[in-house]
Amino acid sequence: MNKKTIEQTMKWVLLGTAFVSLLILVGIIYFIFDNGFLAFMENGLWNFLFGQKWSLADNTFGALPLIIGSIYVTVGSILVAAPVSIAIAVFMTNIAPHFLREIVRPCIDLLVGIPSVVYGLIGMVFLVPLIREHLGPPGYSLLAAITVLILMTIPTIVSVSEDTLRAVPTKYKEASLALGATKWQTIWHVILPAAKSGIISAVILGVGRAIGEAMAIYMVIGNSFSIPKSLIDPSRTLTSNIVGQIEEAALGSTHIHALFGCGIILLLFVFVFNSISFTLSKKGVQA
Amino acid sequence: MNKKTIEQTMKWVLLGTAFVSLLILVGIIYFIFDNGFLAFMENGLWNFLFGQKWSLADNTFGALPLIIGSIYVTVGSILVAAPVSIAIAVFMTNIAPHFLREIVRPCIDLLVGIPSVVYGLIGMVFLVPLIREHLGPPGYSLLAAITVLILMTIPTIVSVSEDTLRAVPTKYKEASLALGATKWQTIWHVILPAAKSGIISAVILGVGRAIGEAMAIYMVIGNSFSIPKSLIDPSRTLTSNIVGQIEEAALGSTHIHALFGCGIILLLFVFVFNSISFTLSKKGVQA
Amino acid sequence: GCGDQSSSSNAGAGTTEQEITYSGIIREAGSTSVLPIAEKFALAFMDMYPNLEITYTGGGSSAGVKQCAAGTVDIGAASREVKISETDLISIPVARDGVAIIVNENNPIQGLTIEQVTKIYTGEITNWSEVGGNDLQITVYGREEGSGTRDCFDSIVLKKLSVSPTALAKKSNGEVQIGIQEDASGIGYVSLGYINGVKALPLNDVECSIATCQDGSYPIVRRLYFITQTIPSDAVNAFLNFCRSEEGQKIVADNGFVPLVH
Amino acid sequence: MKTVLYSQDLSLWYGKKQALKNVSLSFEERSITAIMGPSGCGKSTYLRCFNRMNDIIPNIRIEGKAIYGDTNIYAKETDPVEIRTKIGMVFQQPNPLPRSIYDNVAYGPRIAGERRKKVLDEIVEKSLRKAAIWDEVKDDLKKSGLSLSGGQQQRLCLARTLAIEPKIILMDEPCSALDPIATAKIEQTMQELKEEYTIIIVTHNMQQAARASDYTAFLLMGECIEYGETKSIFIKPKNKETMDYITGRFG
Amino acid sequence: MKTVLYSQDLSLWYGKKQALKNVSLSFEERSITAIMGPSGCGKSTYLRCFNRMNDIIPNIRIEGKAIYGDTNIYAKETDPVEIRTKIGMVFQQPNPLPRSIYDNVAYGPRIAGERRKKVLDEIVEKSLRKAAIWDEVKDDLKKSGLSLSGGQQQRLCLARTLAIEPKIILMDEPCSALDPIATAKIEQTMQELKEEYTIIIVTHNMQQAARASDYTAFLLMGECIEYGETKSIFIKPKNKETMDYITGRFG
Ligand SMILES: Nc1ncnc2c1ncn2[C@@H]1O[C@H](COP(=O)(O)OP(=O)(O)OP(=O)(O)O)[C@@H](O)[C@H]1O
Ligand SMILES: Nc1ncnc2c1ncn2[C@@H]1O[C@H](COP(=O)(O)OP(=O)(O)OP(=O)(O)O)[C@@H](O)[C@H]1O
Ligand SMILES: [Mg+2]
Ligand SMILES: [Mg+2]
Repeated sequence: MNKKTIEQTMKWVLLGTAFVSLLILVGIIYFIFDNGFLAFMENGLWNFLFGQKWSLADNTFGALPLIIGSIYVTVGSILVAAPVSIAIAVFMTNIAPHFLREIVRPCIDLLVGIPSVVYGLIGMVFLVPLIREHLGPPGYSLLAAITVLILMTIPTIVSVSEDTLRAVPTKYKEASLALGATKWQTIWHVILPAAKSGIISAVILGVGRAIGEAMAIYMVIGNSFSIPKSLIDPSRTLTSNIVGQIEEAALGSTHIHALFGCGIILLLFVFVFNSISFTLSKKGVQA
Repeated sequence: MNKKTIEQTMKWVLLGTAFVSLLILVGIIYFIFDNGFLAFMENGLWNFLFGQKWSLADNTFGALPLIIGSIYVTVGSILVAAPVSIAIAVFMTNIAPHFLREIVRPCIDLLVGIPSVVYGLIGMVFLVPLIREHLGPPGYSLLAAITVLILMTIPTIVSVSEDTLRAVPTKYKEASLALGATKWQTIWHVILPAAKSGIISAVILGVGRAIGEAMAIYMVIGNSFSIPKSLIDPSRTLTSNIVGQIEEAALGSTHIHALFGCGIILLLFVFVFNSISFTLSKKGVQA
Repeated sequence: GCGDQSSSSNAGAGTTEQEITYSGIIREAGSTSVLPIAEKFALAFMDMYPNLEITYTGGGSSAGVKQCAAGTVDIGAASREVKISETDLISIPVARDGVAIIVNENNPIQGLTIEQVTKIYTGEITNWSEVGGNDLQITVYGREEGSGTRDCFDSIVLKKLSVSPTALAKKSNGEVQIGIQEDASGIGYVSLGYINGVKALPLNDVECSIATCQDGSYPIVRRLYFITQTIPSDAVNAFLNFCRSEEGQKIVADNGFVPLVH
Repeated sequence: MKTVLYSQDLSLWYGKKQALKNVSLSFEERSITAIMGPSGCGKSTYLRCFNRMNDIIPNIRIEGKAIYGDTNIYAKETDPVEIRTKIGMVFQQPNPLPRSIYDNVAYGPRIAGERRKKVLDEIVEKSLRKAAIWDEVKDDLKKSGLSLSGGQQQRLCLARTLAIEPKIILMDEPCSALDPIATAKIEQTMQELKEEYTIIIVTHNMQQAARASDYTAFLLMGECIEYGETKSIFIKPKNKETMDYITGRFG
Repeated sequence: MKTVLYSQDLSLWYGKKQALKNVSLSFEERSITAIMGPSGCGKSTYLRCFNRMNDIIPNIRIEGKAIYGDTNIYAKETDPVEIRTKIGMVFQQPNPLPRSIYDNVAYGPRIAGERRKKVLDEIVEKSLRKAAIWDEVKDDLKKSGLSLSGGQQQRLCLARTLAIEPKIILMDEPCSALDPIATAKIEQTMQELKEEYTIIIVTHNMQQAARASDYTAFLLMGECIEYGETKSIFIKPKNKETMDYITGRFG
């Protein structure tokens, strides 16, 4: 039968697509590890992770300052961006009048599309001088990078969590309100838990953007190899390091392996972060 | 009353947060336009949009090749990435056995976090030589950029659409199946329409990444100023142009205004694309 | 001044060199052409003063100038002099550099004339067979505008002509080198220090080498500069003096660059 | 007897469609009033007006008055939350929250600030007992409320509302998915509750209305066409349509 | 009379909890069988077994046989889609699709390949008429199915199932939210349908079962404890529990 054939074809196309894509994606991970593990071998795992000196001339690659820089930047930005974004999303879905939502939502979608270089650009010509003037030189700093990331990730997190929040069935809301809960209690006890998995996805996406952002950070963080002691110190992240050096790295060199090594560490970050989120979300379901 | 106070405080904090954030975001858009409009003035709108010559030395900035490059790259990648991603998401939510989903989902979340430079790196050391060998030089090409973008955007779109698809109430699925619909008809006629708004958000996010990606594209597209005639021709996008030149641009110069002008065009792209998606989604609801 | 922030010195005027020690960090950023030699300078200088650390990041000549002006680095490296608009900075030549025209090692071409190179870059010649090579489309590798290497190449080779729009633009010497290394159809120009793994072509029958650059027979030569703020710190000053000293210039020669003419 | 709740010329529009037309009804303290009428006549809509659940639905317009005690329910200064703790509601379609049976019932008291485990345990057991579902679920209190059968969900939702001890309980067909025995138990609970509370119940079951209610109102196409003591309505309705409906000849 | 559908030792577990215990029942062609039993005894679960709707629920385990005609419903080679077009179902909780009334009813025929506007129009009207809701919605066919009242939704779902003309119709309390008049109309439709189709109905309404059904089965705690002709069961049940239930003394 014709209908049957279409069904079968669709099934196999879908299966095929999914399978091939997953294969490619596994390939990518393999590729990264394949190149990056050499960095651990060539430098020694300990030296690579805890060495403080990254020098092409010495052929020594210690990524500690980068790792610390990345952690500061990511954690710092997400600690602000996640709650703020969720607040905005809650505001838009549950409090703002309909017409406001109709205006704000397209703005958010627009902001999602602003290229990160543009954020970097703004950071460079506006934020960095501002910081330099008011908080002291050099302006290029952790603070600038974190601020840029916050601005970059908010639209993404808002957009995704707003969708999830809106998908929470009205009947849950009704149930809670009818039992005498205030709007806020309903949001807190019913809507947010029901939207939890989507919100966590949103935050994961946001963190992904934050951890993975390279160019915008590169433009404002100063890229010094020192471990920053305060928010206005310059710093360097794993990604900005890759961006800064990738063009000079020769294929097959210890240098490029070290850069891939940075990639692996980034992946581990993402992995650890995702696992934490996942655990948190499981926990919530019980409570 | 204490409870009342908390309520009130929360309300104002939330309102405040949302308001301040929106203000900042409006500020960003203003900033971009403020700087970018000068580009239209200084070069003449027509010359800026349709000029084919971009030269610092001549102080002439015509963005046509960049615009065309950006369109090709974005449209090309999204035409592949969107359907494939949706296929994968559908597969994961509706067809794959539970245990497979439990494995694949974390992988996808991990891939979401892979920094775009890493994708660029892989493109540069793996994809570009491959294309050069099999399809002819220079390898740096539209095709390479599109492929890299496809790989980059798929995880994002899958992740978000999967969440939305899972949020479709089971009772709709039951209703459709009980009326004699096959799995595929149910997916097509009930699940996808019900998840439409979320899927569109997912695609918007993906397109946002695609339009806005700079570094990864820069590394593989070749960055020539010519208008590409085939998929294996090198090209240059608005973003890769910003990345390539931002470091050389002096504040207040015609050059940096031209770069911001590129930013405006990018924003317009995003805006047009979002509007189309939005219209499409409205249409679907009626049918 | 930029040096005061990051590098401290306990040197007093008039003391002899032996007794002075420098400590802290000197940060450098800028041209990728200068990178190899800057690193060697740094290593040698750090050997002399173990408490001192010198870091270097790439990014291009303009980035070097900009960052130095902003005070994020102590020394900006550039393969061009500071422009008039970039005030308050001084440029100190520390080495010279030849710009080599390179092709893939498998390319049978044995040499080109400057006119041929010009025509290739302006897009007048598009096939290797027109200059005696295989029947193969030429892929032109160039640099982004603002690059010091490109400034030099444009002014000496292209003169007032503009580069063909189909030319690829790269952000660094390394990128051009990697590209040419793998691309049999490519032609590019890089700083002399980047010619491993690729073939540097003789121009007008003159081999591209330190010697030919030194004696002026090879046409594309330029100076490399360290840029500092007008009053550099003592440590930076000492470093700059070291670079320009005979010892320093020996490092230049040993590493594939052209020493300054004294 | 004292009127605790009444509506005066209450009209409601869904978009352009008028669902309630000038409904004026009053409800006596400590009584059970049954609201009857054919499907789609506006019973649920009317009930939802009293605890402002219609606020949630977009494109709705309400005119007229609804008064609880001295409070105008739709006045600007009225806090809907307070209204809802006083006027509880059991929805027509059971809507347990996606959490355990225990947490469903404990939700209301917890929201109101009750934290003591022992007190909560007591409230939960008492409420589930009154809703005639305790025996079925007492061993599975941790099970999700969503995994219950239709009738069990309905009783769970009733229990949940009883747990907040509202002054007035609005019940929208609380026994529609229940067997006669469970129904009888719920009716018994209603009689007990009546000692203290006021109950308004929507029902399609003539016998139930006759058995359990003191007053009956009859709605038709959004209008209240008859109201009176249950006995008299069932014996000799004033209105022809009511008569037809009761004797099964309507429509 | 011919048996068209039967189950043999059908057992079902939700996780570890057994909801059906060796239920063996057979259903005669062109008859109406009522399934009764207290809330939570497994009626819905049992009904859902026949068109494999339980497939969707995770952690479910089924043992025993369910046979339709010559087809083993749970055999590997059986296509559940085919089963579902033959065995239609009206769910306990009305679940209209989020689209217009018209599209809800036309969904089944369209899925089956019917594209002709005129034919669809006819099917929609006929089905809505049979479900006794045509008069209420005929002017609003474009309105969303979700904006209907509870009872209207229930009838819409019934209409939707009638539109695919299944051989067997499983109805899970199709009249629970309906007034007596609408109920009577639905029962009349059932009698008409019986001429051609087989109907299995879950109901809590004793009178309805007595009035409308030919056979009655009685479930208790997942077990079928009595089955027979409706008349004889209602007059003298063999089983004590059935007796108690019917006379309202159970529990
Ligand atoms: N998804 C589920 N997961 C776990 N247990 C369930 C699930 N659905 C139903 N049950 C349990 O299985 C038993 C039978 O449920 P079923 O829905 O078949 O009852 P029913 O006879 O239809 O009751 P009612 O008349 O209340 O609708 C009940 O005890 C119920 O709690
Ligand atoms: N959200 C809505 N949007 C538009 N119209 C609605 C909505 N809800 C209900 N209606 C319409 O308003 C009228 C009254 O609905 P209501 O739910 O109050 O009826 P009801 O008396 O409770 O019926 P039932 O006994 O079937 O539950 C119906 O005609 C219905 O179609
Ligand atoms: Mg109702
Ligand atoms: Mg049931």
